[in-house]
Amino acid sequence: MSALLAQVQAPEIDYKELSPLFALVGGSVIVLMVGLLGSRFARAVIVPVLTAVALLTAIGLTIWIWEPGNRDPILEGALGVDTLALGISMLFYVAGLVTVVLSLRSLATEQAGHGEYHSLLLGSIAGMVVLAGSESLMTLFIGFELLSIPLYVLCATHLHRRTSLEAGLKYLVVGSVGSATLLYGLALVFGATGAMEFDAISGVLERGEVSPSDPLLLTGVALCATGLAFKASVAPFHQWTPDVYQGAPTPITTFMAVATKAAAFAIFIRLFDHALGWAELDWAPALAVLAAVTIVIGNVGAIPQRSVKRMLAWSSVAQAGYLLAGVVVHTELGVRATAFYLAVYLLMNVAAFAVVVARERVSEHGDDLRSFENLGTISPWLAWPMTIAMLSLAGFPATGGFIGKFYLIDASVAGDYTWLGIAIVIGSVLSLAYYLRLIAVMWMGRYEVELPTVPPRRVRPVAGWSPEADARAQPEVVAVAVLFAAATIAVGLYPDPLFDVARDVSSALPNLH
Amino acid sequence: MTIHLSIVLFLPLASGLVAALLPGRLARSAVLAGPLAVLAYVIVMLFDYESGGGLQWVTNDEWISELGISYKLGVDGLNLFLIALTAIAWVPCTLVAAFSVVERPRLYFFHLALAETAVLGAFMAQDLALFIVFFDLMLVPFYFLIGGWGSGERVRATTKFVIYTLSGSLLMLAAAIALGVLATPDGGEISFALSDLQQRSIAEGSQHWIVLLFALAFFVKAPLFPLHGWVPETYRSTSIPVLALLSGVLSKVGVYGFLRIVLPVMPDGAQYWQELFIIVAVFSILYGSILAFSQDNVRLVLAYSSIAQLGFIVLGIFLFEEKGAQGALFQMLNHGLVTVPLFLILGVIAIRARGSESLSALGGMAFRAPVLAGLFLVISLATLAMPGSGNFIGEMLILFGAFEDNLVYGLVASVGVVLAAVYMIRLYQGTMHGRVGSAVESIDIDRVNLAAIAPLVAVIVALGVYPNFVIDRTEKDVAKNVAAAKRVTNPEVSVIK
Amino acid sequence: MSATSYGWLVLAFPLAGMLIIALGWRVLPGRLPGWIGTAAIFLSFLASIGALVDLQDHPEDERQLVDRAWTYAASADFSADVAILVDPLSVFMCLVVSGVSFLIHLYSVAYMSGDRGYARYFAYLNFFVFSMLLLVLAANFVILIIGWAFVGAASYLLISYWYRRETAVRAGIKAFVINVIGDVALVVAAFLILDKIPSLDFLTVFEGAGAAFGQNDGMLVAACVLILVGAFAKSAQLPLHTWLPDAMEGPTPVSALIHAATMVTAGVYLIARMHPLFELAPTAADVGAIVGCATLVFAGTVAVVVTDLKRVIAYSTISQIGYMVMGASIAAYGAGLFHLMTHAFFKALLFMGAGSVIGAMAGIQDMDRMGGFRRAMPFTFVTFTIGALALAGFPLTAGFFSKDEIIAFAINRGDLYAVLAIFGYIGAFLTAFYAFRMVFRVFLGEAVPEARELEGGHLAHGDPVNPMTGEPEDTDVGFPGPEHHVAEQAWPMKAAMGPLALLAIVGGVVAIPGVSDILEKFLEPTFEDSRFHDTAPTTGAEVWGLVVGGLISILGIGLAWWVYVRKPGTAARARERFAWLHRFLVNKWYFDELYDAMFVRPVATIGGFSKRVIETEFVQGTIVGGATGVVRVGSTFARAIQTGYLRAYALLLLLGVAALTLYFLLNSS
Amino acid sequence: MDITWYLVLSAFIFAIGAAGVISRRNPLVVLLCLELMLNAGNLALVAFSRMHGSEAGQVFALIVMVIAACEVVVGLGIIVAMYRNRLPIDIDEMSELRG
Repeated sequence: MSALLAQVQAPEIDYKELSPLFALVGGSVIVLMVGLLGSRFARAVIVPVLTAVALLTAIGLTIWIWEPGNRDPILEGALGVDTLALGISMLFYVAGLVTVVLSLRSLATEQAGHGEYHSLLLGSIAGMVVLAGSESLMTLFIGFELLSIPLYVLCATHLHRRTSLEAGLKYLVVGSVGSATLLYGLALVFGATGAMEFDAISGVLERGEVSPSDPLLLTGVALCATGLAFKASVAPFHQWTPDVYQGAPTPITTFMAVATKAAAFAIFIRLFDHALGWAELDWAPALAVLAAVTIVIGNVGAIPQRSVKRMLAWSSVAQAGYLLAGVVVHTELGVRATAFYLAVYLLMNVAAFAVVVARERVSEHGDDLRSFENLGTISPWLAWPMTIAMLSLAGFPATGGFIGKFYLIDASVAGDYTWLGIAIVIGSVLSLAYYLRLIAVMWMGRYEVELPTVPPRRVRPVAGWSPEADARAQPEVVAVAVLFAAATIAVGLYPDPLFDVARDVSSALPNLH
Repeated sequence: MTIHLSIVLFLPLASGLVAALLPGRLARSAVLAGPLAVLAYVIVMLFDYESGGGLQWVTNDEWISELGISYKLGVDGLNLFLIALTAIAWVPCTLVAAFSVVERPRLYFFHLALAETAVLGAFMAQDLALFIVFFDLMLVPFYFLIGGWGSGERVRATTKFVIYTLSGSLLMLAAAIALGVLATPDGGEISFALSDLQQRSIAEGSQHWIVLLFALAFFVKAPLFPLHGWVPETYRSTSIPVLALLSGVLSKVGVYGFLRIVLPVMPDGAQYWQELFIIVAVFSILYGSILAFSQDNVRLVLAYSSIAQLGFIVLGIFLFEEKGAQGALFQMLNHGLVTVPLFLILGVIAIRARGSESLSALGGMAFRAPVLAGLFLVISLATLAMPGSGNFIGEMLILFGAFEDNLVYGLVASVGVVLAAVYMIRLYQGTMHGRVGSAVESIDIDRVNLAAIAPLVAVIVALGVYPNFVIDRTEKDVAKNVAAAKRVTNPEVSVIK
Repeated sequence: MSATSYGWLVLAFPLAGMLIIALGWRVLPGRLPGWIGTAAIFLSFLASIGALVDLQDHPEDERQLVDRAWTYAASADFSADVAILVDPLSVFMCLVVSGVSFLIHLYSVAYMSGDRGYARYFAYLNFFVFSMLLLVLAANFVILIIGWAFVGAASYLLISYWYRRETAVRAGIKAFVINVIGDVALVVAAFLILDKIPSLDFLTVFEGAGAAFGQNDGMLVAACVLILVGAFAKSAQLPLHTWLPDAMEGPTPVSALIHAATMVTAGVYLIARMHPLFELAPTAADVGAIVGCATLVFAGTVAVVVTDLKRVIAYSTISQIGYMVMGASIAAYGAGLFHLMTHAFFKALLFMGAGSVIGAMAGIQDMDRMGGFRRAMPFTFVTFTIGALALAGFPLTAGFFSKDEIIAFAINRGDLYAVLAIFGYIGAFLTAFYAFRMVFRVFLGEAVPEARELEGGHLAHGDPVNPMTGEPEDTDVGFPGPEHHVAEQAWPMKAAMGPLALLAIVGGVVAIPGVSDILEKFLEPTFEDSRFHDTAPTTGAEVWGLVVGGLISILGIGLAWWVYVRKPGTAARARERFAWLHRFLVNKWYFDELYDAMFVRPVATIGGFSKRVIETEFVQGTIVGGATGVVRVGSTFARAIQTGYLRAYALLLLLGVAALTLYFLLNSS
Repeated sequence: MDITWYLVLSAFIFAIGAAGVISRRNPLVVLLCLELMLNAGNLALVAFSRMHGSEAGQVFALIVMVIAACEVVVGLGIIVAMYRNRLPIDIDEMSELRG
């Protein structure tokens, strides 16, 4: 019936709700145009400024349309513009802004062309917004691809560096396999339920028209889970993460690390906690196991790393495990915890990556541990943010990371997944091994810290020493680092505002217990 | 509802921040100002304190309502003297540090001050989550202090120390959250305030593993056998003032947790493990003592001796009986009071022995250093619980409690007392008496260290003369906190009550 | 002023003396510390007399006065005050202790004057006296134990007073540890009593004992035996005697004061103080009696062969205390304490004499190298001989009355105790023999070079060496000073030895059977509740006992004369003849070796084992190493699958898909 | 005609594509195989939409085609860049990042 109506009348479009999206897309187009201008000034200055403006506009609009509570999706139920979508997309915008700032002196922008670079960035963000808001299988896939394809390109924007290209190609191929799997999964879900909209799917399940244990549905769910797990770099679909993070230009790595993960978990929450909520008993245990595996793999993988980017990549795998716990429990508390942790995760990772950006431009060791030796004495303004980020990632008190982990464990225990809470704790213990090592390298001198032995045939650290960017003066990078480190502490001491946001976000979802 | 405790709590941190910003010379005085002010404040509290008056100077504010964590501080008999110990111990250690640290002094002072705030917080906290926050926060400054200003394999040592301790306390975190969640009645707001947790009860089954995880954390911190793997390296490579605090004060936080949290909140769980923990404690007493006198390095002698001492304390606590617990609490104070000066003196000795810290190379130090020898003598005698010292009363109470519980434990523990005499006298003679060691240059104690150590010795003597000053102020609250566990262990008492 | 306030004064003076000397050591010039110390003790002696006088004013049944200063520690049923008990017994002890101490301080002022640690010496000595008085005045177990441990510490400090001497240091730790064992035993005993009678105050306990414990109640016997252990440790009775001979490493006045006259007799005081308990637990009392008896014989046999002058006296001390312990244990309290007092006199005297002889020998203590000091040091000769006579129990000397009163009492109680009495006489014979063995070998016979030099009027000078090991020393702090002024020259030493000699002769007058029973009467209030008044021997029996004892001592002295003066060389021949016996005795019955094998070595071995094996293998290896090992394996694996080959990643991804799908399907259906 | 056969076929195609991605070393061929996998998805979608009698699936399929095209383009772009940098056109050679 609805299909019949669709033929006769076009879906009415709610411009207000879509305004942030318009801002992004429009911005992306304009930036691309400006990028074509001849003057260096236009390219190197106006383009980033415009990008920032677009993002800030998006932020403004998002705040304008902010409205907690469970709201009907727009566009014939294709796109949800609720606080879950809006709240998470805030993270994308912030991540985008950070990326713009970190890219100011980056080689990538030079080689790929400012316009293209930034327009792709905005496009990817737009994709994330769609993904985070998607209320139907179709929008889900569109968003998914819209976010991925620009990233494939962005990873490869160090056009003259082999590893960058390698990263791009690996991400593209493995990513496409992932999305193909996802697509197939979506197809099966559609086939099983005969519905595209999440509301409809959950309705079908609720009314029991399709039993949750219908093999077609389950296979579909499994494939979807794989696809999303891939994007969130959940083990055993994590393998692209270290390579791509290490190979990609560091600003892009930052963006991927924080934004992509946020998007992936947003859709994780939507699909599983909303659409498939009634099939919880089928998927929750499996995801719980995945979470535990991810926590362990991610942490043990990070321990022997010397490249800090790579180490952070592995750690981000581990963090994915923690976050997944919040999804698994399928409770409002869980959703809140996940959202909260995503925000904290952004703060601390941005601080860390910013320092990496600053260092790898200066030191001939690139992002190798050795280029952080005695940072505490060389430049405390970089050492402190890094230290705080590491402590927060390790979950020391008075940092956001502590509260975040506390929240997640709280959620897991309350959701009868106490063992998952213990797993998170054990993960954090393992993670000390590498977080503390980095701190030690920075503060306790080079000769006493035991660095992991470099394995044979290991490539020299990537992206060291880029004379094009006048490396030594990069106030904006330091500023980012300090700002976000400070924010990490602030959240650790006074998390209430963030909690309110998290509460709004969780309020968007119905039928959570 | 007062702000006093918050002031005491954050004074050191404030002074540390100030010190970190001031130029070197001023930094010294600034960093001393904090601990001194705290000490003054605490002394006033000691006499202002109304014994048996329950929690006093309570501060209770919402902190993270979402998680049920409140910023609740309070002082009662249980933590009054541990706070005092912290305040007392930090002054001499800061003093000595202020005059000995040359490399990046301001950073050092900052961490030292932060550490004091964290420890004070852990002792003052009346909210489980808050306690854990401070409990873990302590590790940060100590991580830097050990790794940044230690000696030898310091990074390895500090990493091991932190990982060891944190693996314990993170498990405790999980357990604590579980406790909070399970204790929350349906529809009730989650809360970690100890007062609430005491009213709410949780199923005995889950108490078992929760208590176990708590105990793991506390035993690692204490440390007790066999969780003392971090001890030797850490003790070897930590700088003296920090080590004094680590061994004298930090080790008490964990065992304090037993009295403050485990016994009152989870009596059944505690009772379930009582036998095992007592055995662990007693074994630690013997093991620590025996190893203490097979060590050649003076630091390690004290390291293992403190394992034995903490064994006594845990023994006292897990008797679930007033005398034992009272003795344990008193012993926490005493052990802290003797350990700090002991380490400071070892520092003095090492300087005079060209850094050598092995008994075989030391000896005859008393030759030209009578004052040093005198101070060391008093402290050593107190450490081996010489009757007439506070330590003796502490151990006597613990022993009496142990005898009542089970004569065997008591007798084994008494063997520990004898062994203590052996290794402490061995330590004293090995450094002070005998032929003057080859590398030893006997010079009497310098002014700074004298100013740091002499007052502590005075306090030790004072406690020996009038121990009841402490017991009188702590007795009622100790009784209150062991009451629940006691009732669980021997129900007929509860029938009477 | 009341008796109790005198009691506090008794404690206050030595304490003050100690503090003044200890804190003012830098500013006090020359011998001043010595005089301050001596004065303090003298005042304390006067205070004791004050207490005595005041006590006599009270009626018989009100002569047990307790005074509380402040609550020391009170938790649950455990409660102890800082309180003193002033009764005839404690006053008696105060008089003996402070009196003898005063004389020995006086002696030390001169004897130690050459020493570089002068002030420290007197600080320690005053501290000792304070502790000893605290011990005897204590009104409850806690204070008693404190005093008990303090005297132990003081003795430790004074034994290793010359702390750069390895031998002295080793002797010190030995004494200290054995004393701590005693302390712990007392603590346990205190608990066993507190467990039944909810109090630690002596008087309350004594009153409640009868109600709380039945005759020979197991717990009480255990408690009393533990009390005995404490007493044995302090009074160097079997099997805890080994520290005392080594304690002779300390300066001679210290040996005189602590290791002869006062501290070592604390055990006797303790038993006397605890007599109400012991009378309820006769078994324990018998243990005490038997051990005391065994000790007195054992020590006597060793004293006969040892050649180190001070160690001979040390063993004789052990043996004499054996008499006292036996006496106190068989309820001959008066006699035991009587012997304690007389022994304090003559034994202190003997040590002082020995001190001046050793001084004359420039530190040498071996009797084999002495001889003929008769003419060189007439004063010492006379006083020393008097001491020896008293020790040997020569008729009409102090020792004669006290020792034989104990034995007479034993005989009178019959059966088992009669047997003990016989051993007592054997011991007496040995005593007489070795006492004069000393006199004859040191003062009679061929004059050694040192003696002749002294007759020439000046002192023998040897290079400072350790008399035990012979290793060279200097005369700075931590070693003996350049020269210890010997008797004939320093008046304070004579002033100290004179009165003691007098007392050693006439000290007996306080209790002569049939003539005077001052002591008995005086101590009456403390022991009135004793159930053994009737068993006290009649005057007649006592007289008989005295006669026998007198004869035996004369026999012993005679034998010594025959062996060492009449037919010199007999001793050597005997040694040839009974070589095995001699070796056994000279090695002190191999007690040290035994303990070394039984305790010291095993503990050391365990320590080494746990250090090498448990620490490294288990704590580090298994726990730490195990955990890190697992992690390391894990990370190696994680790296291994991270091959870098795109196709491998795709493969793993698809495998993951397959696995996940499979899981879902299996779970559902 | 029963839906099953469509599914079987699509699954078959998906498998072929996957096998290709795993086995082939030439990036171009790999891209082709990716196309196969996506189109397997499309086939399933179309089949299902027929089954349920709604066009949604078909619309989806159309969109997917577009997206697939984009992916290929990006892929080709990267390959060209590799070629420009004189890198061997062989994915097994692109294994510098590892461990």
